[in-house]
Amino acid sequence: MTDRAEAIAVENLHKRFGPLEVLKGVSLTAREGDVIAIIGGSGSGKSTFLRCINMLELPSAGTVTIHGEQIAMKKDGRGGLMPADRRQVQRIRSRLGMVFQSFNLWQHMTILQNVIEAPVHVLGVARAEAIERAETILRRVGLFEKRDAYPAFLSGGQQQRAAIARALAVQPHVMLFDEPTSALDPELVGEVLSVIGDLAKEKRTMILVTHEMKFARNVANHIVFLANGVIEEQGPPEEIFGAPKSERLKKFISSIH
Amino acid sequence: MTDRAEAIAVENLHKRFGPLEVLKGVSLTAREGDVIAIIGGSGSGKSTFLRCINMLELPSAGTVTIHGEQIAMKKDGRGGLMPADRRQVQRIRSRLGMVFQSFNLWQHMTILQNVIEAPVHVLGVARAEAIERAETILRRVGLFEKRDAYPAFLSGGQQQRAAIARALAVQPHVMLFDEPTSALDPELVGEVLSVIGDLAKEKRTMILVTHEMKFARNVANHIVFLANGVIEEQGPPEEIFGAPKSERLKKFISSIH
Amino acid sequence: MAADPGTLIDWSLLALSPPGWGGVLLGGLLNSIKIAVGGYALGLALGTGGAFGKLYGGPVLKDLLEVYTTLVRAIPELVLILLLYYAGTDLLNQMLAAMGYGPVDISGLAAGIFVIGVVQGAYSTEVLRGAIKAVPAGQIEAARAYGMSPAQIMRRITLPAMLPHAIPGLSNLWLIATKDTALLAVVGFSELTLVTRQAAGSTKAYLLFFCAAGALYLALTLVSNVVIRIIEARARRGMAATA
Amino acid sequence: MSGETSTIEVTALTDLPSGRDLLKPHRIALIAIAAVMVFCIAWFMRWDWLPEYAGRLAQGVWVTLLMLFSTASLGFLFAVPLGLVQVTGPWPLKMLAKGFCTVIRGTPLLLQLWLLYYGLGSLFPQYPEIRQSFLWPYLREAWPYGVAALTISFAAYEGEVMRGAFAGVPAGELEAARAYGMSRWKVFRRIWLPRAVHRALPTLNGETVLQLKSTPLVATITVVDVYAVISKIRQTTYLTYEPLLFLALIYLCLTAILVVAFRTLENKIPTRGA
Amino acid sequence: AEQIKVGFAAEPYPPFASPDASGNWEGWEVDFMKAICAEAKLDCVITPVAWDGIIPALTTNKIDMIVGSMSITAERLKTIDFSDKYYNTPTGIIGPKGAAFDATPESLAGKTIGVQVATIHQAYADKYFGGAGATVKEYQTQDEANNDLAAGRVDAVQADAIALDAFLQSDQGKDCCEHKGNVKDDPEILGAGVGVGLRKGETELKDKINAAIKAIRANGTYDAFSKKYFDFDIYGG
Ligand SMILES: Nc1ncnc2c1ncn2[C@@H]1O[C@H](COP(=O)(O)OP(=O)(O)OP(=O)(O)O)[C@@H](O)[C@H]1O
Ligand SMILES: Nc1ncnc2c1ncn2[C@@H]1O[C@H](COP(=O)(O)OP(=O)(O)OP(=O)(O)O)[C@@H](O)[C@H]1O
Ligand SMILES: [Mg+2]
Ligand SMILES: [Mg+2]
Repeated sequence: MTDRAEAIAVENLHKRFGPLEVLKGVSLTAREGDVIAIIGGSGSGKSTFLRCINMLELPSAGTVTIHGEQIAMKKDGRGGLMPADRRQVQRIRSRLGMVFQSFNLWQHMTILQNVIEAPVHVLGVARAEAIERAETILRRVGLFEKRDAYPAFLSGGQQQRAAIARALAVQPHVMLFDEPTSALDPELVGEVLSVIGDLAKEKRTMILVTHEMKFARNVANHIVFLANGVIEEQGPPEEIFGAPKSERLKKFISSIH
Repeated sequence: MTDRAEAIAVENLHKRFGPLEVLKGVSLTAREGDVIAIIGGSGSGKSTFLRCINMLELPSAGTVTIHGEQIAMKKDGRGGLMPADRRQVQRIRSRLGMVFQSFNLWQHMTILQNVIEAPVHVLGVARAEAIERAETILRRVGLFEKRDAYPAFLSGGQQQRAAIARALAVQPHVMLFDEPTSALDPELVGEVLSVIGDLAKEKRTMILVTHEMKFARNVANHIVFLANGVIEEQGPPEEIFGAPKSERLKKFISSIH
Repeated sequence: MAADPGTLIDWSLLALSPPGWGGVLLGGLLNSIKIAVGGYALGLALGTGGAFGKLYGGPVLKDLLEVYTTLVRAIPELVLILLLYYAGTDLLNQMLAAMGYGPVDISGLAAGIFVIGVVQGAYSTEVLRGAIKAVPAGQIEAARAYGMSPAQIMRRITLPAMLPHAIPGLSNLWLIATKDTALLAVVGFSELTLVTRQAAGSTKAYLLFFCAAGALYLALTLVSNVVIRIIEARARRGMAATA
Repeated sequence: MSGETSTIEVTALTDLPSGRDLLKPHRIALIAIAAVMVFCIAWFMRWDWLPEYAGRLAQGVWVTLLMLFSTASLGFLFAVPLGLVQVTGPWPLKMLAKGFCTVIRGTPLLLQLWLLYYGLGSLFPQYPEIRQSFLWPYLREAWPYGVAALTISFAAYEGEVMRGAFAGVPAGELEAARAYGMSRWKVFRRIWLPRAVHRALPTLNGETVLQLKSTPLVATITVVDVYAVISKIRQTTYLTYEPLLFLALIYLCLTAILVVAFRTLENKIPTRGA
Repeated sequence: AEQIKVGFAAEPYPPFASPDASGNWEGWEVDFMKAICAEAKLDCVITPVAWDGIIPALTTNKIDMIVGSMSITAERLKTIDFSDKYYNTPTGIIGPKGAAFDATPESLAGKTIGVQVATIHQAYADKYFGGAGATVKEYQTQDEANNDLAAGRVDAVQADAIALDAFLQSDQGKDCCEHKGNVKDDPEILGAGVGVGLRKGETELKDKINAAIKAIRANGTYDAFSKKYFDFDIYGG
């Protein structure tokens, strides 16, 4: 397994909000094709960890390396870190496909415009080509008919699928999902999960924060259990769900079912 | 059972909205102390029936008699009926305590003001006496502490209990409840149901539309199943829930559980 | 007695060519529109800057803008117009003189646009600031997550996304701008209200001319309303029915 | 209607900048600069006329306030039926009210003022009946025209607000009132009206500030309010800036007082979710 | 030549200056201005300014001179400068036909007198009539004061006798009002005739204009255009 290239390597990541230390040294490596599910209680720092990977949240300490390129950081004078080179961050971000819990589709653009926005205006892909690629992707997530609709007129599940299409359109090295189904009605969850499941089958590198344990178990090849800002336990799904070692994880798993 | 006085008698009530005939001849008698639960699918006309009783909706045909006094109706010239004497309707309404699904408390008045409003300004009770009575009632529904709060600052369950207090304050002949718990979070439903349950124990005449079958079964002495604008089946709860006769009712009951 | 009642409905006074005053009124209307358009545009420019300054500027800039918007919104337009009309152009010339330029000739039109623009600027600052704040933070965060630069985010996301929120406020400001031009009458600028007053004074047909001017203003408002509705419908395309 | 109200809230000054954290370092510097400017203004400009006119200025402020409060309360009285009729009235009345609001809101107040005073006012004396009536001593004066114009204007703007407020009272609350046997009039008096006023209160604040800012227009028809007093000072002293600056200060204070007064009033009635 | 902006009060003030229906200004003072500008070879443009702000407009460079029937008074000389006088007129009082009063403070006590704001008449009325129990009502334009007299909203109007005459000859004035007499002179307030208002320190322009006034007086231009409007000598003594 270790012969695949490293897609993301996070080393000893710390993050504090004022007096509150949310992440207390988290390290994680995702190789190409890995599907990593991050689980943990509410407030355990899952979202924060994910957001630190693409610098939406600036880590207090630690390094993030994407596809071998480490994000250069410098001291910001107030005891934290900030990117040394904003351009680098923008470039790296442009190849990380982030899917938010609340979709965050741009409301003033149609679905198609949403999907081609980053390729055309950030990556500089030609418009015609971007549209062609976008249509392929939209067909895949079953939204081809809706390509000219505005987000406000779609159901939650459709919006989230559009958000996934938007992320796919930048041909991301890694896709990051932050609880992509928790803003959805139970009936709509299924359609989104099946799209993500398909992506997993293609061996796309993905890191997902999720509360859907059954889904995590089926789809991920590696589960990370965050608790109190550290990785309490990690391993293949069978071990984590089948034979949890730590007390915390045991309790967490029993509380879920 | 038939020796008790008639509180409400509805005869052959019809109601149409334009081309849609919602009630197709419904007759129902409630004697003093009766607790009648009306059940039925969505759109079957339950709310419409309840609203026709106090003329919030004007019936297209049929009569309504409250405590022996029949509401005089006349033709309105467009094929419907209208009250012959607006005063009579106002007088009769003033002794029917209606509790709405969405509470409909008056937002610009405190809870106490809400409760004394109708006694003082409609029934002409002296203010001091009304306040005294209101406080007794508020104590009963457990809202005495909140009497000077404005509705917007109460939880849904508290608001609905305040609405019940408001209805009780007019010393109603009959209390009408239209799905009094369906706008509430599951946790709040209990407190409202227990207040209604207490009222039922006192043998207060009540007609309630509800979706809470278990509650209807425990509290009502008579269940009416409305379907397609007619009473498909009625009887004591044991019969209705234990041995439903009509296919519709059977299906309805099985779909509920 | 005094005035001949016939003059009250002497429509020939409104004829477009002299001795009718219609042409003068239309000229005044044109001047009013020019000032309203100019002042509104200037106000929008000031407002855009002001809104971004208030949201993202440094503490000093924020405070100065707060002072600006508070003062302008607390002092009657009439007083502001007098102050700005005299002081604004005077200051400009003194500044130019201090920098070694000769005084510039500030036309009444330019002064009027300047005055209305400064007043409108304060209002648009508030309208635009509110609109920008109404753009969900997630939308901007998503843009950052896809690697857009701050300038790109502003151009591609923030500005177009705030438009539907800003349009009701901005359209009201436009209507206010058209009516505020009337206040320039008190400094003697030949806009619609002043020429109306002159025409009325010269002919003594006060009612006729004031009503005619009222009709012109009203027509301007109604036409604006139609245009606004069209623009609004376009800008709200992406928004669900209620928002 | 939501656009309507929100604009008033956004454009009118209904809230003063908070004084919290007043003493951040940069603020101290700014305050110092402001103090120096005030000092320069006080020292280098001419203020010797102030004592001489103090009495008349006070009188003028009084007239301004009188104008404001009389027209705002009168206007509000008209605004209620204007708003109500637009929500429930029979269509001729509805159209009439709507037309009235559109016309008044679509034309400048200055023009309306002049139309009333110079236009209508110069017609009256042509009718001996009016000239001989008991009203004539009032019709000769300027202030009734000012009051009328400002009242009409306030009624039109506030009428629009009341329309929204009436329409916004949840139907269920009115239905509940009917369900308890209230007559139509009682429903209106006890529930609909107070509830609508309650809803309109925050907007009323903005409208009143706007109304204060409209009052100086009456000076153009010879009413001697504070603006007129300052104009007179400008003309007798030939000072360009000082009287205007002082006038701005006066209005600034009046607005601040108004805003604070409304804030305290509003805080008395809880408005959450209303 | 350099452009000179000549400030006119933006209001009808017949027979001196009033805008006509095509937006042009006409009247005695317009002719006068054209004559001196031609004489002094100045490129003059008429710039209408609100009367009550005409002096600030001059001092803040919005206009370069005032031709507005502005009397030369000591008070104004504190702020601006004047050319030599170019006409002079007594100050008159008019009132409704048949009303029994004349131009003395005693007979005007208790009456309302309309004057134009920021004029010598306002100052005079304040001092002599206001002090003696009359109410002085200030109008932004003379025209409005006259109109209110016709409308019965003031009892009397004080202004330049010539301007008042023009009003009395108009349709409106003919029916309603009559001359009640001229007020007692007070040169301190009423000044020494009407001059062209100029910014202080602009002596070059002032000299040019004074020379021009002299010249048109001497060569008959002044009398020529004056005859169109008046059948007496408006220059006065
Ligand atoms: N911007 C912030 N400022 C201060 N505290 C924050 C901020 N963002 C997150 N936190 C705190 O950090 C902790 C971890 O938050 P985070 O959102 O990462 O949790 P999570 O594991 O994603 O929880 P959930 O499952 O509820 O989404 C929480 O206590 C939260 O309150
Ligand atoms: N004012 C109205 N105008 C037209 N149709 C109406 C009106 N009120 C109710 N209806 C229709 O009458 C039918 C019965 O409505 P009603 O509200 O009585 O049903 P219900 O049994 O209370 O249903 P639910 O359980 O959903 O509350 C529905 O089809 C509804 O659409
Ligand atoms: Mg989270
Ligand atoms: Mg119902």
